[in-house]
Amino acid sequence: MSAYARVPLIGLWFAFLALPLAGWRNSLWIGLGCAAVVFVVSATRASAQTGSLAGPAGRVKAGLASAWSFIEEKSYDKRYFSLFLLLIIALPWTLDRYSTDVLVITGIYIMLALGLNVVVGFAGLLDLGYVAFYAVGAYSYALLNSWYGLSFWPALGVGVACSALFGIILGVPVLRLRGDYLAIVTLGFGEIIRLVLNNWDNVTQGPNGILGIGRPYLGDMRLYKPMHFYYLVLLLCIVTIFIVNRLDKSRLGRAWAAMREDETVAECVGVNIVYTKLSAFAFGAAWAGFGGVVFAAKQTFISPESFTFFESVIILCMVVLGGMASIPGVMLGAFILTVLPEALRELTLFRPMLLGGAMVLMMVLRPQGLLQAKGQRHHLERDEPQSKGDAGR
Amino acid sequence: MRKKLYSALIILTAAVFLGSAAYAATLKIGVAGPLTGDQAAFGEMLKNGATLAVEEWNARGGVKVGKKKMKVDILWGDDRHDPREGVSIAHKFVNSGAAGIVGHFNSSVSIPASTVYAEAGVVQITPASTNPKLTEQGFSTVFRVCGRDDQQGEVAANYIVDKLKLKRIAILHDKTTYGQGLADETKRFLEKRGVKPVFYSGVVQGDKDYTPVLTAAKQAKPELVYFGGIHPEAILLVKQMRERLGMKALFMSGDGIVTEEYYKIAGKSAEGTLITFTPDQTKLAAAQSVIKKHRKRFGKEVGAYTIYSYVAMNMILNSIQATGSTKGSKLAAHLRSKAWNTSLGKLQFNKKGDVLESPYVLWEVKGSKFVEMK
Amino acid sequence: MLELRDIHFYYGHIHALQGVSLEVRPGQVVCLIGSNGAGKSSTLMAISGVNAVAQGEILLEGEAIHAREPDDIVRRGICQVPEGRRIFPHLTVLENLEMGSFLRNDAGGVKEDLDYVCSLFPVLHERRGQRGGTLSGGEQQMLAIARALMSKPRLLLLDEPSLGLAPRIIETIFEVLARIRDEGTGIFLVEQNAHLALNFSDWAYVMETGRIVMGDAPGVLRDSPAVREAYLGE
Amino acid sequence: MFAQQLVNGLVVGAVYALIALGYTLVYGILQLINFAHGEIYMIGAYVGIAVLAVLGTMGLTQTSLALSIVLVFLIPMIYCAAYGITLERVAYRPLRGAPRLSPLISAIGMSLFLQNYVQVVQGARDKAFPNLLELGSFQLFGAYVNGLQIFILIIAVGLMAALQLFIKKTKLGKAMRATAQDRTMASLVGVNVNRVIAVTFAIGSVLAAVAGVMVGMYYGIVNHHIGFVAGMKAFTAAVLGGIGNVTGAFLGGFLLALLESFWAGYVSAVYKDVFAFMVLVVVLIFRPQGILGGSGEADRT
Repeated sequence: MSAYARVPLIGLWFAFLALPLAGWRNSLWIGLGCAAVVFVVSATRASAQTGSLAGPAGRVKAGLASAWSFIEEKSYDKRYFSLFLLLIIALPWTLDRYSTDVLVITGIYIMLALGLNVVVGFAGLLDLGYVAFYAVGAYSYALLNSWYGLSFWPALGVGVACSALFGIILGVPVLRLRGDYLAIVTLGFGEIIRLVLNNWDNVTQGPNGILGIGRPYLGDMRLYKPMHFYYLVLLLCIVTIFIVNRLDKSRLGRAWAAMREDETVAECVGVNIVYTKLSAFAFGAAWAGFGGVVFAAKQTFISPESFTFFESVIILCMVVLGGMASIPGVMLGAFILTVLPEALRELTLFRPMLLGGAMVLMMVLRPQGLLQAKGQRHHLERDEPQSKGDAGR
Repeated sequence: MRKKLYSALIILTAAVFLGSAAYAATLKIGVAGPLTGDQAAFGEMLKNGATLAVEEWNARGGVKVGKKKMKVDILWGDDRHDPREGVSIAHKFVNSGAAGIVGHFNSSVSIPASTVYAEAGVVQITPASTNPKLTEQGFSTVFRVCGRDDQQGEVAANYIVDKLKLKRIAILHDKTTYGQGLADETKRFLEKRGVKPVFYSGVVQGDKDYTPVLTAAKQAKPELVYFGGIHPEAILLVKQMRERLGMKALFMSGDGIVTEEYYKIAGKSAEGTLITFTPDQTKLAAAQSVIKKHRKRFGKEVGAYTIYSYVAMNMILNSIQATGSTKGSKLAAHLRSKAWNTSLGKLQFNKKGDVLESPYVLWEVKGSKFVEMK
Repeated sequence: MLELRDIHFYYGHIHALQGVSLEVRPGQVVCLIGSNGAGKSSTLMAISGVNAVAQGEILLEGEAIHAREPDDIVRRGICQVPEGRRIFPHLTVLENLEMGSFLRNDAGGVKEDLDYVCSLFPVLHERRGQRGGTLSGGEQQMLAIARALMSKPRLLLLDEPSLGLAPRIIETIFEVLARIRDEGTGIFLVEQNAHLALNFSDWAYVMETGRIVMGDAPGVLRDSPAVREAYLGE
Repeated sequence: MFAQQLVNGLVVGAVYALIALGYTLVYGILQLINFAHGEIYMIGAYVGIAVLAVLGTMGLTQTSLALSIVLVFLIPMIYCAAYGITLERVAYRPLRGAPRLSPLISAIGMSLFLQNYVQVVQGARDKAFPNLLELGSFQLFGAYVNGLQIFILIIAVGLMAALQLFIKKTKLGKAMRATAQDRTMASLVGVNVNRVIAVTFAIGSVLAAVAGVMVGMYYGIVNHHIGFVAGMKAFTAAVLGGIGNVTGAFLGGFLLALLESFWAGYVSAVYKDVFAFMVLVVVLIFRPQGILGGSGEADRT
């Protein structure tokens, strides 16, 4: 009962917090909303604690659990996979231009999220400046195209190489750093690159960005419609998924996993930390570069505004929301975080707020993400003893 | 069980896209700008102007296309002055069958979005994007009813050289497409007139403390500080010049600082600020009816870009009625074909899609108000 | 005085305590022996309220305390000297001792007890201005015990007080512990050094893989062949 | 110019220092980068505006200036403390004991949430912070010095001294230091660790609130994204001084601001932030313990 007694108190508390900023009327609603949420959570907890699944909350929970369990189940069925692939291929013919465009963006984000997943999910290195490599890829194509007329396909290779090189250049000095410090340094690098792009007018045109970037050609066909890009991105996504999947299962993938779990122990069993870390940075960055080149070709215009810290956060969210280190999870995360905001365009104002709230909730309630990677059961769960001071009740 | 995952994905995809497919037999015009976010004030001006125009047309029964009268529907696009959002919205507009576009507000958004509109053959009239590049791209369907930064820079430079007869000019800008563009044009015309700025620098947009760069500028002993940018930075700059560093130099800027916040927040420090801006619309005979309607409909005075947005919307709808078509090429030809009598007075487009006459004059802040100078 | 009934505790996914039951009677010294990883420290941390017990109950004079916060348990008179001493390294010796009396509000009594623990361990008085991290291992152990005494506990929990110390220092420490015992403070001692523990205590428990396997008078255990072989190295 | 840049830098430094203290206190005790700390500072400025609006309608700003000034600082301090405590309770406490990535992501989420919450309820446009203190200015070694600048410096230094005293001398301050050094051990001597952590967040937030109100008074303009940049700078300052070290954070704040000020004045205004981030990166790579990391251990919270 005491769990319910605090419900109105919590409501009052949040209403009090909101008062000076939101005005008394909104505060009232905020208070009521918070109280309602706390009430629902306590009710669910209570029924979960009694262990009975008979109550309505229990039933909902049981239903959700079974729903997740069959989404999480990963036995491979070839027939369904080919059907799905077929549908994906046919999709743009049933969709309009705008929706296809959204899917193209989704595809680019899938590549980016999978790339970041290599760094964060596989190797356990929190990178908050990932967008810098995306920018490097995009600018390398934009600049080479506008100066030397380099066309898309070779630029794809050059962009990837540039980004990977940057990954290594930035990776070397941070080899010794771990955890939070690494996160902050990468954040700093990300901001430095954006600010340099914004200020180096002679080369990057500064805030004006680069206009009229060339479209790719396939033979004589100029690729400019969203549908063209859809297939281009689809192809690149499949390549990405294939390679990332192979990487995960390779020797290098195992070295990353070992480093993620415990750097010192990994070093003791013979993992070359320098090589392993740098390769994670380089691979992650390479995919960002990949995405960047495609992005530049699709937009035909890029400016530093597209490569802010917020973008890094969004990509990180995709990885975290979907399920760190799980390839389908990360793809699902990228899909949800690009398609949902488009569908909820009317809620533009609330989007970043909801995103922030979702990040917190996700960490508190389901830190392993929507889809959990195999063999990752412990990566994001508590390994420490259940201690009272830390339990947060 | 992977099939469940896929089927869930498929259903999700389908559900999301089915919602957006509804069509109706109305005439759709897209209006886009920063409707939310820190520049929402400008977005609101665009919104109100366009709304006013459309409501007038609909009250008259709609736009006559061929034989049929069609009601006008506005598609709103909130680009939050983000270029990528702008492109996304452009696709959305084109896809929803927009017959014309009023927007966007910021040059940095209008320019990339114009590629999408041009490729799809949709007419775009911006009420506010002043960067020359927009119409220099060579798209035949892109127009603007406002002026260009180079016109504005020329007016500013001429005023400094001819009227003020000043030699020591410091130029600052906020490193945005608009701000730097404006500052560079002013610098170019000043140099053309033989005045080389004694100080030139960017400042970081969103920063709060500009005293370091102003201190450096002060060393150059400028008689006038010219700033290319928008009001939040202008407020801080002028306040810090006067209150922190005791700088007496004149302060001059462009149309980006024309909001009531400027003189309200900067207070005393803002007095005497010089601004290049379009002539006082409230004194234009042609604009009076719009101003009155606006006051009645929205309960407040028109903003700097409200009438531009109103005019742009009217031009598109007029052209549709006149040509009986929604085809971009036809509308563009019609828009170029004549001199328009608008609420802003006579307007005519040149080949590029810019208005023929430079619309800029000088204003100053006097007694906590913007006043047009004689 | 203190009773544990069927305590279960999980360390992540590991079932670290699998139904521990034991009892400490007033005025007794009770010891718990067992090999590394048997769950001795987990038991102490459960008593101190740091480890959240999954099942079972801990009673202090008949009152259940297993759901209470650590500070509440200290307030009730149970204080622990944890394994590895855990001196606050950047606080001075004096500040460390003051932290021991954190919950007390009787300034006069605290002053008295400060003098008392300094009389027990004169070296602490000499080093009172020095930072805790600069003390030697033996001095740190003395400081840890002194710090715990500053809370005026009725029951002192000691986790491996002899670990890594020279025999002479161990001797000093156990002399002081004997004095504390004689002054009426209960002691619950966890030790790997079974000889030392059995000699010092009135009752002893043997722990293996999360369970209590034996509990008897020290003399009886000393004669048990299993204990002799496993813990006394004979 | 040198004297003027010194003055410019000192005022910004006071703000950085006050915010940096919050980062350092929380990091000291939880080893967590409280990303949302900058937003608390921003909320402090907004609450200050709200208080001024209420005082204005009551006419108190005219009749009793001293009381108004006290209230304009006091009420945001109380509110920010409440926000800080709630933040810890909601976003960090449930994650104690989780892998380090989780609270960091939660912190970023909270920062995003608070910033945009303020945007939603207060609007995205710049808000004016009414001028309360009309203080004159004078010239010193060729530099313009404003009364408000001196006021800000005095408050910052005073608060810093008060904080040092609190941490060194009081029981709660000692408990904070003990908790920072060994959380479990602190609970074993009877410290209520959760309460100490809450107090730490409250203190950090109170200092941020003061910084927020001061910035509002000084610049006269506030918006919802001032927290992010200021937070990053203050964090850099905390790292520069040696994170976890109170004196270090304070010195780091002034040092960073002065470096920035001179860089912007003598080298390049647009590369100012690049320079600040460079400082952060270089310090983290070559001296992660910061300038005072080696010697100032006694100061560690």
